[in-house]
Amino acid sequence: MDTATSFALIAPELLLAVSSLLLVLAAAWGGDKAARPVTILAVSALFGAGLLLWPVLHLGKVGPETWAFGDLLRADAFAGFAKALIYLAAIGCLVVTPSWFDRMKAMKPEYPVLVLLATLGMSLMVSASDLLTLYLGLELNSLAAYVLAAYLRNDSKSAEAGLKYFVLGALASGILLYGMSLLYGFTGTTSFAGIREALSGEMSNGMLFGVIFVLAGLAFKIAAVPFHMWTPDVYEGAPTPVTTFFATAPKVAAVALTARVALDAFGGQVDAWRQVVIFAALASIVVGALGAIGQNNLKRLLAYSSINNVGFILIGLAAASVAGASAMFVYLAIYVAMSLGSFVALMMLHDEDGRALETFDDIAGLSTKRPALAWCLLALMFSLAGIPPLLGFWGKFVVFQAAVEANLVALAAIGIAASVIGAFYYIKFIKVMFFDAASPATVADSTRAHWAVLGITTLIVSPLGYFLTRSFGDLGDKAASALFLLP
Amino acid sequence: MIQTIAFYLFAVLMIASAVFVITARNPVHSVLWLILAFFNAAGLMVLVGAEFIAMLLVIVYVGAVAVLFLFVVMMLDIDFAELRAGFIKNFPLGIAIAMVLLAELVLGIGAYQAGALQLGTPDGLAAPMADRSNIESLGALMYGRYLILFEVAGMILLVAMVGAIVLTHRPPKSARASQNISRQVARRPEDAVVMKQPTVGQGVEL
Amino acid sequence: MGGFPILSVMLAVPLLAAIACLFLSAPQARMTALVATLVNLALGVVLWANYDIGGAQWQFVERADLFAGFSYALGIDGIALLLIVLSVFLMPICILASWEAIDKRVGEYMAAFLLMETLMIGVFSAQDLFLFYIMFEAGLIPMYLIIGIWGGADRIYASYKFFLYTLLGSVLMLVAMLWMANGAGTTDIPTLMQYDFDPHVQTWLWLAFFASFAVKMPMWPVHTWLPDAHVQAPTAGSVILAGVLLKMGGYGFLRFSLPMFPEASAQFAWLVFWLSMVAVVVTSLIALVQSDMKKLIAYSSVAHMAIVTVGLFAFNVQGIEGAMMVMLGHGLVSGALFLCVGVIYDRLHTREIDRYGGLSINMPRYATFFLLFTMASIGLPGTSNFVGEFLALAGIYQVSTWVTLVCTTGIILGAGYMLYLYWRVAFGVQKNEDAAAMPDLNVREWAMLAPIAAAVLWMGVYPESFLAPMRKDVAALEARIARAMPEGDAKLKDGEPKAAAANAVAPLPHDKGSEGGH
Amino acid sequence: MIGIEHYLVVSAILFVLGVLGIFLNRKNVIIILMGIELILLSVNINLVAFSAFLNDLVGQVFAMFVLTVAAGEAAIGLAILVIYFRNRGTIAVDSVDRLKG
Amino acid sequence: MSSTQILLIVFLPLLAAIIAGLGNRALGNTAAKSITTGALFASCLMSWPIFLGFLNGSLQETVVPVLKWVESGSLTFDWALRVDTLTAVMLVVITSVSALVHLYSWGYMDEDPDQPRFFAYLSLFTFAMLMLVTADNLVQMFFGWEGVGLASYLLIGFWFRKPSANKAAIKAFVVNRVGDLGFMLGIFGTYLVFQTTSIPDILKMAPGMSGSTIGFLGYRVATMDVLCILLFIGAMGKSAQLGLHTWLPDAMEGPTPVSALIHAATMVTAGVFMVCRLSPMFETAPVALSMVVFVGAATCFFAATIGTTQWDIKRVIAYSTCSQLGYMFFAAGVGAYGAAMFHLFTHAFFKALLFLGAGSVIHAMHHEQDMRYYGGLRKHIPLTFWAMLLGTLAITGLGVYHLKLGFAGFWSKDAIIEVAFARGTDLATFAFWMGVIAALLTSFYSWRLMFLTFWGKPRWIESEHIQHSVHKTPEQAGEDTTGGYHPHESPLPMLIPLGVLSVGAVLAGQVFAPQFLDSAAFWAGSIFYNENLIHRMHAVPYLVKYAAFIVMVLGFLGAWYAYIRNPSIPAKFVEQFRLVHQFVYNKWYFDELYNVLFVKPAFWLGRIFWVKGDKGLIDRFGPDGAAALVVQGAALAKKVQSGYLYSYALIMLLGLVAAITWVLV
Repeated sequence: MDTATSFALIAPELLLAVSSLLLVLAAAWGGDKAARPVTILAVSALFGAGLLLWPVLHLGKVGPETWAFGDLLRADAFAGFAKALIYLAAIGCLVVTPSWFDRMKAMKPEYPVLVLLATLGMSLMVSASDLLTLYLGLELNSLAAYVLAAYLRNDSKSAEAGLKYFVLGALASGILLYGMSLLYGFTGTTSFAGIREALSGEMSNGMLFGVIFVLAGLAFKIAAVPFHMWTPDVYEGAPTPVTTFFATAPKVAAVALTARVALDAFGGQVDAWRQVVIFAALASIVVGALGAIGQNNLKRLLAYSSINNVGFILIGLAAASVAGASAMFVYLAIYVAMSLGSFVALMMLHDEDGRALETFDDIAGLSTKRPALAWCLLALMFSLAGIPPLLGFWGKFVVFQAAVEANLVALAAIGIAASVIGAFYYIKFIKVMFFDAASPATVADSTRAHWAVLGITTLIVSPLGYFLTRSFGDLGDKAASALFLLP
Repeated sequence: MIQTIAFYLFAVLMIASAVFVITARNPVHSVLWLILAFFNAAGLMVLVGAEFIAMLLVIVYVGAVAVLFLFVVMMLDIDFAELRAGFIKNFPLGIAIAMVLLAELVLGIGAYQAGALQLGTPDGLAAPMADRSNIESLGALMYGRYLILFEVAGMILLVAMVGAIVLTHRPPKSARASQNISRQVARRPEDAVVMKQPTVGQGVEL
Repeated sequence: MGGFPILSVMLAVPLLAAIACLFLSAPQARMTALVATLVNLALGVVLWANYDIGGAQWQFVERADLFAGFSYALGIDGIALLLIVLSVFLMPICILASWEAIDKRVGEYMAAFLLMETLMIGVFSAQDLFLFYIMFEAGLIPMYLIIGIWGGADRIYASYKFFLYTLLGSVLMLVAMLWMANGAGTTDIPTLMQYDFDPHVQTWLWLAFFASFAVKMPMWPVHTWLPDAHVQAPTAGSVILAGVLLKMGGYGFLRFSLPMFPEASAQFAWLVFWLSMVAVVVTSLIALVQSDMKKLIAYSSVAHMAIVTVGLFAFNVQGIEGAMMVMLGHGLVSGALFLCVGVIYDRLHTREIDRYGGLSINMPRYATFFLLFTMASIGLPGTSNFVGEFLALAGIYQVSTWVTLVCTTGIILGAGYMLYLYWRVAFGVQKNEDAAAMPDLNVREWAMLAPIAAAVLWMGVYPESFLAPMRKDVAALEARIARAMPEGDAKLKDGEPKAAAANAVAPLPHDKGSEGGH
Repeated sequence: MIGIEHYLVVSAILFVLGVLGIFLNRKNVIIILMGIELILLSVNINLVAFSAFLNDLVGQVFAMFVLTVAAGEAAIGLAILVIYFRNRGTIAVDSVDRLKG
Repeated sequence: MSSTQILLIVFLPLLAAIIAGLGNRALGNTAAKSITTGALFASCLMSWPIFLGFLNGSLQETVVPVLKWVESGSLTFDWALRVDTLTAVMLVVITSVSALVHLYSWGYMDEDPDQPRFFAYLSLFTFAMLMLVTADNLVQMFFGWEGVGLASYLLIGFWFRKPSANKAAIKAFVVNRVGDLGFMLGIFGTYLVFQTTSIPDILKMAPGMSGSTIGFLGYRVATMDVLCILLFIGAMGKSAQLGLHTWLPDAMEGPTPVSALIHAATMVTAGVFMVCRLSPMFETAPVALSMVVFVGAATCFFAATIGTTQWDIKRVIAYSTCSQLGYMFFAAGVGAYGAAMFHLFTHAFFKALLFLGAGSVIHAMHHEQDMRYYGGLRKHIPLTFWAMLLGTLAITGLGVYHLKLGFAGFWSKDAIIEVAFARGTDLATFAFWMGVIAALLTSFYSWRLMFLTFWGKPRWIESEHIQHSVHKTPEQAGEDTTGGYHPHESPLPMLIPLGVLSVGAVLAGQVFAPQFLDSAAFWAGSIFYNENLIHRMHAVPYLVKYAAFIVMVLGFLGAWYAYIRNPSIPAKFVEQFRLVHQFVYNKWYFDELYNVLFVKPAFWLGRIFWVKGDKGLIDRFGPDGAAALVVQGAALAKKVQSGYLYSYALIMLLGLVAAITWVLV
């Protein structure tokens, strides 16, 4: 495989890298005034990168023809689908950002650049087929994320969020690295294919430790219990656009990466990690739901909700089958829409002075003040709760279907029963907005960008979204089949 | 024999300094212990023949990172007396877990299993070239097979740079430039003071 | 029907009207809702008229594969037909009942109701396992809103309880459905109804379905959401809840539990019997001591639904047809009773029984309707409920005399609490001036109650109209489950007939004929 | 030559010490950052040792990348620490508790 | 007898009821009354030819199908009207009494504001009763059964402002439902055994089943016994037999015409009718028949004892009814269904007469019903007096065997007593003695009623009702115990029925005895006719034939002595036998017993189940408990999320160590 082909394969990443470099210059040159143009350019870059994904998505490419730079990166259907989601999520997050930061005069051109760089990192993560690539992609994303979390540097909550994220994230990557080092030592290779081959025989304890450590490190990234502790604090403390970003794109990247590592690199030893994943899944569902119930702060609540949702995604992982992986993807896609929508709705909730309304008390009786917003949130919440006919149900459906097909009926039953606990707080949202008397807080008008994103996401989660399920399913199947293609 | 002695020397010293790093009351001392730990680690690496990494460790860590730490410690102007290292209340639990982890790592990885460890078998593509030095072999690998990752590492450093700047860089503020005398003059007590009439029991949270 | 997709149209009409209602002013929304529901009623009548009794088992079939796994498969048999007709019949009445009672957020209210109608029809006409589930589950949303937004003082608790209780029940069903789809390789309900699952597996599947349907029915002891939901819901909400939503549970047993898991059904019949027996006695006694009208009727619903469950698990034609008739009759009668409560609630804004009394004096027409529905609820022959209760109990008698005895006590207790209620509301002296000043029924209320009254009597006097469409389906069902039929305890053993009558006496030795006269 | 086990044990001890540095300390965030450095160091020892014993240079390349990232991480960590300090006026670990629940 | 005729007989009352009921005030009193009364008279006029036709043997049984009702598997039953001898007897009884009561009500209810409703109810009742007696299958019979129950409920509670009326109405309905439970189970069982509910089919097949056994409540019992006992329980409820009788006296809360029609002449005899209708079936069930005999005999005695102590004129007659129904049952039980039906027939005339007479008295006495406030009414309301006198003579059974002359009661009651003796079993002998004693008591309380009401001095100033009307207290009234109140004779519409019924009370026995008692041809197989038993009945010793007459005279003399000759006797008797009197006066404490056994516990249990069960147990540990658990879990989750970095790190480590431990172990 010559270098030119390799570069062609990573064209989206190249586009992102080049444009981020250029935009860094632009940012340095233009100062704060350049914020908006830089954002627009960043969105265009993401869009362009997305367009470059078309061939791989369309053709559902898998196998050695997608390997770039030896076997460091794979631009296969799996990566393509994940990247598409990531880029879309990033675009959504960027579109709604400027007007939010403008309210506190904190919009700077570095923000979109950092998002671009983080996205680049995520791109590498999902394409990674080597521990080195994985690590570097992950860190590229993480470092940008730490900065983004602390982005409102004059806000003590933001700074605290950044600090917590950084410390725990560094610890997690330490664990991950330690696991990688063990894997390297005991398998003699860093490539996923090699690891898979080495693991396919008898597992030594060293390999086992490596597997567990790596999964633990990745669990932190996807915020699975018990590596979720950072999530509520960081989601609450970080500026809302950043939280939105965290809840969407990196989640996709981390889940896709985990799927690739678990199913590809560790695919030969499913039984070694399945129990752990099952535990993490159930624990995430329960802890996420329980944590959310006690919350008054909506951002924090949604953070717990994301933990809860990760649990469901992990059920798909536990199935360790093509259907399971495909289900994870479908779930992810829907989850991104729901998450993006709910956070954008949250961003739209601020009073005339720009003060964010982010507690239940603030949104009491919202349905009488801002019916459209309230109805959108209603759809999003019921969707998150997985009530049909909203699209969130489809996500849960495919995941549990996969679990049942993999003979994990008990897991499915417990998981789905636990989802009822989750419904408890989602319907509290509805209750507060629709049943309670209106709070005195006035809700200021929202910008068109917010409306657009909210509208699109609501349409996606609405029953109309079922028209997407066929494409989601196709893409998910293609992506999943890439994982189960032995090298 | 000398190798063995050197190994134990470096290992013991490194671990001892690591212990001091996390127990020292003064962060400056911690940084200094950290530097010592790095030096010893570099020594260990030299022992296995990884000279380049050992040097790199010294350069990067001691030369850059540790200094950065020192710089920040100094810059933050912290009252160290206040920051006496105290251990948390669930110290025993923490220690216990750490010990369990250690025991599992040591025993579990099989360091003391009968016989030697069964390491993996590399594909041989990245074996050190017989007639080249460690640094040459590394260089070939780095700028050949791992070129793209090398570039990515560059991006990471870029992020670190941009991030650090975004976070800490403050536009120079001149007190004079921002002074608006007419506003100061126009300021009236009624604009600045608000009479609140707190009722009994409100306003104070005990 | 010449390929006219009538079921789809029936689904679409209320759905489109619901969307329209969201954007209309209050009077427009009311009128839209009424027109839409009337159109659907008309379509329902057309559906009934065109249903070929004794024809194909599944009629008006529509099928389109949608997305992975799901298919849009509609079709009805006689059982579904009747429940659909019940739904479309009650809907315009619900709209009328809300005409004046609902004055805030009318558009949203009507939208919720119309959506409800779509989902109800969807539940009864779905032929795809998951389509059924979606429709079944989606009903929670509008009902949650109806109770929560337009409900009474304690509506939050009630709406939560309703939502979470029923959700918990039905999610387990989803897992079972997934398993079935996986195991049988199809999601087509008619196919699954003929599919023989391994009896061991049936046990689990049955339990999962039971969790859902028992809550929906509701069966004791998972019934406690119902009184709360009923009491807090607005009148029309209660009507739909009692009239149609509860029937989804029974329909589920009929469509899934029995035909798909006959062995497990037989295995668990005793569980059902026990729960039902307890329900009949306990909830009837509880109804006796209620001071809130709606709560009383709600508890009576639980008791009536217990008759449905025993009838269903009697494993014979009478039991099943009886259960269906109870469902239909109860749908009408309890709906009508809630409407009756609503009528006076609208005037006095209280459901406390003690605040009323002597309404026969100032509201004689109202009292007449109320009496009719009370009697129907008691199961007086000639009204809808009698036929059902009689058949259901006759069916269960063939299985267990004990169960029949206990369940039949329900007719005593039922008479007790309903007449006690009627006495306190309509009879006695007028204790409260405001209650005494209430005007009698107006035209709108007449239009609500009279059709139900007519239907109740029709069903009681000539139930053949309702029995005929389902006869073939019930027979098919019975044939399907016959192999698992539990043995009855009333087994007849023939013996040598006695030669003479009990009071036979020997003729007089010296027969004097009728000599003495007297 | 010293066996690979020895290196592994040393690195394991170092790893645990680094971890201990993170959660046995409640006064000073900087110590935590140093704990992280210790963890990375232990990883590097592992990688280099493995690399040597496997006769495969990938481990060393990996170690080099880890070093690079560690530097970047330190920079960012310290930057965040600085702004945290600017906001709160302290870097005590147990003051970092505004966000909870 | 055309089918149109039968249809008209049955459905005219329904039509009238619907018109009068729905028309109500819009229609006006007179119109409503005319329509209903007219319909009833029309029905009545069409019924008599049928009866007479059966009497002379010119008619055969006919079935008129009306409408399909239910077809569920093999369980089918349709609406159909079946007329045979038995039905024909009931038809004339029902339509005649009903028509007369309608007419009577013109006068009695004249001042009531709610007359259309009343007449509608009356007609509705008649319709239901007709459906009952014309039923071709058990379910339609049940329809009529419940229909009359409904009408009874409505009519007892007609004055719905009175709490006592409401209570009585509910009691009547609910107690009847207890019987209905038996009836329903009986129908279910019958269907199970015979696979049909058609009465003729069942009766045809019944003998074949007489040796079979069936499971019931876990026991294995004789099929026909259990079926008949269940059905008989239904009859007990409707016919107010011992145990399920408590509703009947309370039912007197209803207007008096109602008491005459429903609670004397027709509805309460439905049970007897049912046993007779199913007599071939009962004849296959010896145990059930024993129960019928025992219950009938016991009721006959028990109700009579209570009748001797009551003061309320209507209650006395009500207990009398109860007692007379007992006669009918044990007659049926010993196999003399003809005698039972005959007593039913005659009883309808004289008991309706007595009730309507009592109504006339009450009407005259300004709705005072307590006999202690009557006295000397003979002169004030002579026509009523004469009617009542004839009624009393009829019920006490005045008649002389050797003259072959007697009032209606003589013919029917004496036949029952004789047949019980003739049957000869222990139980039948017991019934015979009970019958004799009851005859004594009947005579006593009937004459007691007459003497208290029509003889002696007026005592009515003590009555609050009368005081109310004359505005005087006993003190003001002075010596004249009338207080200036002058009872007035009832209007013509009330007197005509009295007259007609008087004729019936006098002649019914005399005229119809041969057919009812001795003619198997008359019954034409519509009931089980026991030829041998009838022969034995006629062959009983003369002492038995005269027993009833003797005790009747004794009863009369006793009453005369205690209430005319020496009025202080009753008080002394009460003084002497306080406990016995209290027991009897309080109706054997049945109401109290039931209150303690059923009513109170029902409410108590209901409350317990509600508060302790639903709220305290199910909700507390179910949804609320789960919610509380979840909230506690949420609190815990919040607590764990302490905000401290080191605890977060610790938990991560904990997870890591746990995972490693898990996979290692």
